[in-house]
Amino acid sequence: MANVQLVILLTSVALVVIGLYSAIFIDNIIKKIIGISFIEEGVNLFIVAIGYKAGGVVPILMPGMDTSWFASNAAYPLPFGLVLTSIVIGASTLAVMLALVMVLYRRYGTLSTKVMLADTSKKEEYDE
Amino acid sequence: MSNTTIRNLLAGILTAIFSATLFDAIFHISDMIYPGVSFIYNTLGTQIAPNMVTVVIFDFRAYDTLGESIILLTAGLVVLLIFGRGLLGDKR
Amino acid sequence: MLEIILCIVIILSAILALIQKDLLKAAILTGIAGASVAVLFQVLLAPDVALTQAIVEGAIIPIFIALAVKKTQRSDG
Amino acid sequence: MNELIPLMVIVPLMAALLISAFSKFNTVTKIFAFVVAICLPIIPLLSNYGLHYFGGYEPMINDAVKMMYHPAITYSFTFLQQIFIGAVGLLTFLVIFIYLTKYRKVSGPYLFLLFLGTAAVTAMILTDDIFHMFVFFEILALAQVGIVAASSIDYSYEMALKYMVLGSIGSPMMLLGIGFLLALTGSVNVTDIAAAVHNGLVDATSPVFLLSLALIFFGWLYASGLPPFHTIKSGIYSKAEPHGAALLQSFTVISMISIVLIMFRIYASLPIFEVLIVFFSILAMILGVSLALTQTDFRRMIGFLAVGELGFIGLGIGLGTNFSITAGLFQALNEIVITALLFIGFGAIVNATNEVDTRKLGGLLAYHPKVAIMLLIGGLAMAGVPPLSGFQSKLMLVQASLSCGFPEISILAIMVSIATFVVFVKTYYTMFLKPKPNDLELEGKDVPRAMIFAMGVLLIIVILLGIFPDVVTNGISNFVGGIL
Repeated sequence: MANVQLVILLTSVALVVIGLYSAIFIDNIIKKIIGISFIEEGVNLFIVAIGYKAGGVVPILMPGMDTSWFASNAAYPLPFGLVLTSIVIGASTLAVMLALVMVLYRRYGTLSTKVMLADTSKKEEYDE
Repeated sequence: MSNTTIRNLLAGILTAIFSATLFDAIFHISDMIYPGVSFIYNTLGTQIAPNMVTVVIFDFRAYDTLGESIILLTAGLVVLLIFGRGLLGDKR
Repeated sequence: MLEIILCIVIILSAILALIQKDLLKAAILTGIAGASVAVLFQVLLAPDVALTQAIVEGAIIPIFIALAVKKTQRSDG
Repeated sequence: MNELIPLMVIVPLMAALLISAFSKFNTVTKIFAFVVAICLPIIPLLSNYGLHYFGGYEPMINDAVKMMYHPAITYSFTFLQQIFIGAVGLLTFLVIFIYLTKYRKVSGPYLFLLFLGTAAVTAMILTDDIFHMFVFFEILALAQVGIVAASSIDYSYEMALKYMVLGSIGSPMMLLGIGFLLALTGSVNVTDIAAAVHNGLVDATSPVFLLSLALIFFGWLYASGLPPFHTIKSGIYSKAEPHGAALLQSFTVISMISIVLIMFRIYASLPIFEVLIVFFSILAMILGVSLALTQTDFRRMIGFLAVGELGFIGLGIGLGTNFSITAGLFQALNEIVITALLFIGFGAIVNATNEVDTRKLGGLLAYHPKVAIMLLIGGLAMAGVPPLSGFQSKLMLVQASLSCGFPEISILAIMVSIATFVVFVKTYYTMFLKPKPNDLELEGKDVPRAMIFAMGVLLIIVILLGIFPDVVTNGISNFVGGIL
């Protein structure tokens, strides 16, 4: 049986790398944003995997559980709490980016980053 | 054109080095994890509420949760702003 | 065994989403990856986080992306 | 009155929420925003120094390893926090005053974003908790994007999207670094992490610890706009309204020093940390000044000069002695004030002429003498001419680098100062002294009084800090002695 935590940590880093690759090299802006969402997902998965405890229990005190047994066997709750916050942060930034893309599409009629986000100083000279 | 090719190549090499480092670090980290303050939460939190995660996000770190809700609100407002509501004053 | 299958599903759907020509399909694949990550959170003993993740990354973000795709253009990779 | 510490964040936050909810009532909103803005610099002056534990959870001893742990978020308020929060509060007041007098009808969301940015940087510099800092860092990023997008200047949306995409790569990287630190030490409190590192609980030479440094450092580079992010940072300054840009650069400076102080407390034992900071700072100084030389848009020029000045701050912190860090932090304070002065002054010119290209301007001295003189003093202060405040901090930096045994760095710093002076004087000459081009209409256009007032206030601070630097440096030096 493979080490669950190690497998999941590797998956999370793979997600980060895939997302980073797409955010740097793919030209289509919506795919860039999808890649960014993968980076965020990977980081969240990484932090949750830190909180995992092999052979542990969910950090919820069920009726009838002994508190000292619970304290030494439950998974670590701090990373879980942090991730709950960071999921919402990721979704919010994503929504703002998509809104900007929708408005800019009306102006340029394309999703290509090279056209949409070209160096603005060059663009101004071109307009003149 | 060659300028962008060089830049892409450089970015590719940097990304490759970075991912290799990241994977290398992961192999080390799985036996270096230290519970630290989380263990205290599991000890203390049982006196407050049965679910430790809610104890963390609504008691010990409630201020983060306030920040989270502010972010949600800000994102909503900024999206409305981008679609043209409340742009700066007289210019429109 | 479940977690290994899920990991493979996540990575495959992430890669497929990025090489897809149809952006709507890419959005759906993003949702699949997000939902699988939610199941992984359940495996990692974090049911609260799994619930949030399933709603946010599994449903809301794909809907946002699909909305953006509908307002812009569907094809082009 | 230690209870006032959380109020420094809560007051602007609540003001932001109330204003956005009741922005229909124009006059009430204006009065309310003005009153809250006046309170912002006053609260830190009234508050006592000390620590604030949220939820009343005092630090406790862990029996297993006999070490202190902070279970809840902690705010620490010392002289350093007081002076920076006071400075950004004063600047927010001036900016909101300019904004309220400039437009007859106020925009609720824009005021919301201005207050929110202030609240976010205040929380960032107060907090002793690295994840809490990350949350407010994200709020700050969104607020900056909103301020840029609201300005309705050409290409502001493109710049906002660019900034957002880079930010969404930079800030998850920082979160990943925080995750590594959390895995190694089991805590997100900076004091706990630093104690764990110094007590040998964490192997400081392990690659994981180094990687966490690299990731947080990357996030810091993005937050402070050092290379490779210098073009985007100066870009967002030029795409915001001038008074907004004055506030945005203060946000940048404060997020920069709050992150770098946290990094310093955790990683100071690693020699590579200081080398990295000094390297990127020198790069920022050289790139900032040389790119500023080629600009024709004067807002962009000031943006690049501001990036170059950030390099001086990083240099002071990277050298790592008590004197040099004091110099760097003093330079940060000066930069907030001086760059705000320059942005507001050049904003007044934009207001009066509707033109941002230096080649199409000229002969403004006869039409706007007050603005011209104040801008000249501000530019001289930025370049480091005695007896203004920029001179004092740059002198301290040069002395610090000499006493650390790096005469090359001090020579470089002097050369960059001279180059800053040249760039500024060149732009100033073409805008104010050169004969007026024929097609430039200047008659009957006036500079708003609020802008003159704001520049006057900032100018007084510049001159006072230049004559009496000890008022600030002694307190900062005490603070630095505490973290070394």
